[in-house]
Amino acid sequence: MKVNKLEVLSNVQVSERYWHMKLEASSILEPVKPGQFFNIKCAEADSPFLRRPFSIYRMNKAEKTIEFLYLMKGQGTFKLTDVVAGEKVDMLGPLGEGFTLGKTWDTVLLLARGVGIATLAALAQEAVEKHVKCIAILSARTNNDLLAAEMLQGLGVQVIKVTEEDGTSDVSNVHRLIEQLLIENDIKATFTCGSKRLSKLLQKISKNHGLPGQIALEEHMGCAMGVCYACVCDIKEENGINSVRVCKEGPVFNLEKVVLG
Amino acid sequence: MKVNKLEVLSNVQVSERYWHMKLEASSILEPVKPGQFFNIKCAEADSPFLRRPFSIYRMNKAEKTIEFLYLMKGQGTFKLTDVVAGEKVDMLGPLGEGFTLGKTWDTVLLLARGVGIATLAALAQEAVEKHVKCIAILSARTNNDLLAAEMLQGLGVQVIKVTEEDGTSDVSNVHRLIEQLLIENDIKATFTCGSKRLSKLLQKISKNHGLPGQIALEEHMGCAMGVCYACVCDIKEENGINSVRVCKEGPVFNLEKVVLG
Amino acid sequence: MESLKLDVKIGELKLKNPIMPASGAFGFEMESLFDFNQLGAIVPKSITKYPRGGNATPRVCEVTGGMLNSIGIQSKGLPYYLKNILPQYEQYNTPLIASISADSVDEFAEMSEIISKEKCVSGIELNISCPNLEGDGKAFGMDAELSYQLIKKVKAVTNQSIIAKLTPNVTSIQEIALACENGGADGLNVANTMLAMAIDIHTRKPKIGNVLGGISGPAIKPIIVRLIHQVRKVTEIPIIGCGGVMNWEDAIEMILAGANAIQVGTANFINPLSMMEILEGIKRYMTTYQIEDINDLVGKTDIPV
Amino acid sequence: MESLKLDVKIGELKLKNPIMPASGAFGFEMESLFDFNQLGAIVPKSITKYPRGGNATPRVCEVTGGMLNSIGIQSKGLPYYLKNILPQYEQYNTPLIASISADSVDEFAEMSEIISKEKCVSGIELNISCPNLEGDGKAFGMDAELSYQLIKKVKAVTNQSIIAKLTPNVTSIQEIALACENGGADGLNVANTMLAMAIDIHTRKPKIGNVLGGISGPAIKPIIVRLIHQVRKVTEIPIIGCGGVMNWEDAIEMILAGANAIQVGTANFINPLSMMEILEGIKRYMTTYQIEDINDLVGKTDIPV
Ligand SMILES: Cc1cc2nc3c(=O)[nH]c(=O)nc-3n(C[C@H](O)[C@H](O)[C@H](O)COP(=O)(O)OP(=O)(O)OC[C@H]3O[C@@H](n4cnc5c(N)ncnc54)[C@H](O)[C@@H]3O)c2cc1C
Ligand SMILES: Cc1cc2nc3c(=O)[nH]c(=O)nc-3n(C[C@H](O)[C@H](O)[C@H](O)COP(=O)(O)OP(=O)(O)OC[C@H]3O[C@@H](n4cnc5c(N)ncnc54)[C@H](O)[C@@H]3O)c2cc1C
Ligand SMILES: Cc1cc2nc3c(=O)[nH]c(=O)nc-3n(C[C@H](O)[C@H](O)[C@H](O)COP(=O)(O)O)c2cc1C
Ligand SMILES: Cc1cc2nc3c(=O)[nH]c(=O)nc-3n(C[C@H](O)[C@H](O)[C@H](O)COP(=O)(O)O)c2cc1C
Ligand code: FES
Ligand code: FES
Repeated sequence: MKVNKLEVLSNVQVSERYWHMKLEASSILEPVKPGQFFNIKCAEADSPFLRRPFSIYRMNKAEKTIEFLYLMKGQGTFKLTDVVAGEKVDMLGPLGEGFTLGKTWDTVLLLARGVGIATLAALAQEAVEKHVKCIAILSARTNNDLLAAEMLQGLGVQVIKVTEEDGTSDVSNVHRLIEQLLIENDIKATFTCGSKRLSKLLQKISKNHGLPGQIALEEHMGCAMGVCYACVCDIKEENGINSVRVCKEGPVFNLEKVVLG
Repeated sequence: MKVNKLEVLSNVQVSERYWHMKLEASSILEPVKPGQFFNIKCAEADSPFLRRPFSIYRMNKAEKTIEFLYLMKGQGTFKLTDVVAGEKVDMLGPLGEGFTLGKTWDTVLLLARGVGIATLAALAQEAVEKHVKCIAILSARTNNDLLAAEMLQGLGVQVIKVTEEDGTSDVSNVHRLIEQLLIENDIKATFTCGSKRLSKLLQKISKNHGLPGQIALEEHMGCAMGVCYACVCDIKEENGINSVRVCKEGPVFNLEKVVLG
Repeated sequence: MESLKLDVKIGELKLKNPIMPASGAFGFEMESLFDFNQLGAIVPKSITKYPRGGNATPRVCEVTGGMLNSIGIQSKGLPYYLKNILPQYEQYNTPLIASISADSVDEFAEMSEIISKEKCVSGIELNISCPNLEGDGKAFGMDAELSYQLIKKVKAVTNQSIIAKLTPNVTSIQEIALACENGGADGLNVANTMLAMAIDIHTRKPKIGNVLGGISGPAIKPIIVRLIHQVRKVTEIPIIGCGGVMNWEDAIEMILAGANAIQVGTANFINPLSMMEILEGIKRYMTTYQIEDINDLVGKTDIPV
Repeated sequence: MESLKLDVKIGELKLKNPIMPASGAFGFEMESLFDFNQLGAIVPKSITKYPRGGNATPRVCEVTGGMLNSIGIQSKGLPYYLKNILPQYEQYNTPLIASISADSVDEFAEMSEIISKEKCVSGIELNISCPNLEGDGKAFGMDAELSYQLIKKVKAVTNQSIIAKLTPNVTSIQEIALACENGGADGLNVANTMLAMAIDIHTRKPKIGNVLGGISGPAIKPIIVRLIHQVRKVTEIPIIGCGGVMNWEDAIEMILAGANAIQVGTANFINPLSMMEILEGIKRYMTTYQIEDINDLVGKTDIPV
């Protein structure tokens, strides 16, 4: 972890609500893992006051670049869209614990909703590089919101899209879809991000099928460095329920152990 | 007075520390007088929090434009330099009472220091239009600071420059200069802005020579509309010393009556 | 929505909507900017019995998210006020709340009695919280017993609706609020500015001539929202929320916290049209969320149990 | 300048410079960012005797010029602290000030006594001002007599330098400051966060799980500067200024107001290098203005008479 001032190579709108930012990252010497994040100062000005956390969307080790995919949501992300190529952005990171791909996992299932797609995209990229077969169910409000996900298809990920627009995104339909995929494929592990309802579903299915799972959580953050205890979540351990920091022990947790409330 | 959102036609640096901004002003129907000012929102963002007062530097009634000359000083004026042509700037005004050119005043003396030059430039413009002979002593730290004043010469104003750089700006030298000008010219009135020391000098000289004088004052402002009483100064009246509002009763006052402290 | 109900009551005082200016940050000089008939109430600057010169300049300075002021209630005195200030507002059908500042309980009562008789006055706000006067920022509103006595005395000499403007610079605003209610206050203004200071590190001088000033603006809004919430917990009398309201979202936030009406001060300096824009925003919010009566929003924060 | 004197004393505690983190906004996790040996002191998060789960999430939210927090002092309890937290800092030659939070006067004394015995502890800060715990934001530091008793009891069981961290949520901080001084405090921290609240107008829920939170950051700086100024007027014991320091200018401003040392909290979240930058800025300022000893700046605001 350090304070990085990275030059923006591009910052473009990729769909109605989503933007994509690419930065020169040769100064980051530490390895950056899928599921890890950066805490970004969205504007040089005093406001927005706090940094905003964004997980890494893509890394190009050869090019020495990193990419983020972000949803225009409130003040911070609106300001971020104002940044233009050539400017520098202050990003603290890499932060937190990322995903782990088990050695024997040759086929994995990704279940992402909304911006969770950004988080899982980095994992998909690593999986593909490691020749792991990747099946991804992407859920969003509209097909437009999924435009940004096309990169995953480009990587060779098998993508299944469900949306409110098409009436395909309800939990029961996703449930059927997953069960079908589990029959058709020898899935070894599951990964999810972006929706509590879908996470609960995947937690249940993974448990039923005895599959290991991982989840990337989101929580409002103060420091993002593990010092302030703003971002806690509950984790079931042998000794009972522990309150741990999403920014430090997470944001990626064992799906089985997370208390989804 | 109203809230005007004016389009910026240009905003350029004219010397090391000075900037010049020109705006489309056809929506301002009220007459704008030299010495009046606008209270400008220097950035769309929340900070700087308060507006900043700037007196009108030039008006072009035919073109329907207004211009400001401003010194890069602190947060507000720094932000103002970021504004680019095509953007709109929120300016409340015109505000306050401006200068008055007496009907019989065919020759006038202007004594300006620093940004006071901007304020008196508008007056010089009106004077020249009314075929009043205008002699201006412009004082500044450096000759570079006076670059912005060249417009006055262009208008046909007789300009005398004094600077710290040249060692010509001390009060005693300016004193000699003025006395000399009073001998050589039939000066009917004096005007000043921008320096307490020079104002005191001109107050004394004007009194000695029985000349009417006017001064434009500056004071930190809250509302700039006359409602908050933040911006008061002391004025000698028959009934004693009165505390009046620079933004409302001023910023231009009778030089004789101002208590310069 | 068919018809939005925006009218609120403070004692006998009926306002057509909950938006009004904060004393000292509004004046007749703004008359060309918008129609004062659109306001819930008109609140002129606090008046003192005798003329006051006010404090040394600079009287304002900017801070992060706000400003400090220490005007010192510059005033031409009560007779001038009655003769020249109040009549300016007679032309409007908006009720006027006169704000009074005084040096003693008796002076508050005396002034209230005089002002009550003015036809164009519909309510009185007692500025028992001005931190700029003598005594190192102290104010009547810091003492519950004194506040009680003050309100009681005023109520004894007037039938006007009385609003006590509280100071936020206290350990327990609930205690002061209850004292004012017991004294007979018809409403509580929560609150005046917070006592503050800024120093120019280069000149090493205080940025305000009077050394201490009151901070207003968005910086104090979260503190004011908390104070409104606390006062609402202990009393049912109307609260006017005041402090840092810059837009309609802030106004709704204070209403949800427990305010029945809202005063807008510093925002007028930044955007002189803000009161009108706040009113429009409140109407849009009510329409979106199908709220027919603004009073139905008061204190309706969903507090977890 | 040849040599700048930056060292300050708080009781027996000697700091090589006046810059230290504020409790709760710093931790060993920041160790890769800068050299902790550069700090005036290390101040870990407040510790409680027993493990505490902390408050409901969300525990932080953003406001204009600052943030609210209501962590609720999540803690693994004193034994874990002694065994796992303190030893992390043993490698540094920077004095460590342990911050203690407790539910009763006796618990404060008990914990102080235990912590005093740790070799690596050089001072104790008593968090008598945390507004997040039980009782609607109330704190020990709101009551002068209680504060006096508390400090006195603690001083009786320890030789460590004791700093009382005051709450800004009081009518008269001077009264509390004097009570702490009389109780034997070696220094005063001015101050903890201000009690505040924010409401999401769309969900109508408080933005903080615990409803009320403490506001920190630049929004409160002018209030803290005023409090430091007021405390400095009544006591000569060292003051640690805390609240809204984002840069070296803010630190100098608080020193001019009367602070002997400075704590930096929220700024660490925005710029984790800010304490180092503040230290550099202070040195530049001293060089520019030919100040050899930082102690010569304390309280040196030029107040008009
Ligand atoms: C570990 C992590 C990784 C993330 N990765 C991505 C990503 O790759 N792409 C993406 O678009 N978004 C991501 N998010 C969510 C992103 O941080 C929020 O959308 C963003 O903070 C919203 O800021 P705003 O100012 O636009 O919205 P506002 O709603 O105005 O923000 C107000 C405050 O709430 C906080 N906040 C709001 N939403 C969230 C949230 N979901 N999680 C945490 N804090 C929040 C903000 O940080 C800010 O402090 C991630 C969040 C976390 C915790
Ligand atoms: C009636 C009037 C007309 C003016 N006309 C011009 C002009 O034409 N050109 C020009 O360059 N400047 C002019 N000024 C001065 C100009 O307002 C200040 O330079 C400007 O406000 C500085 O803002 P800042 O944020 O850059 O500086 P900062 O020093 O950071 O400002 C901090 C605060 O102090 C106030 N302040 C600082 N200096 C002054 C000042 N001299 N007068 C009033 N308030 C001040 C600011 O408004 C702000 O609130 C005028 C001032 C007044 C009162
Ligand atoms: C310049 C100025 C002058 C003020 N004068 C008065 C006053 O005379 N009487 C009063 O009760 N409050 C006065 N106040 C306080 C405001 O009425 C209001 O309580 C405070 O500014 C907080 O609201 P705001 O954040 O919306 O400005 C004044 C505030 C400012 C900024
Ligand atoms: C997230 C967070 C946690 C805090 N925890 C503590 C704490 O445990 N003990 C304490 O005395 N103060 C705590 N504080 C208060 C700070 O130490 C400091 O007094 C306050 O934040 C004001 O300073 P700042 O504006 O520089 O942050 C906390 C503040 C924040 C923001
Ligand atoms: S955000 Fe501070 S501990 Fe996670
Ligand atoms: S600035 Fe408000 S009266 Fe002049």
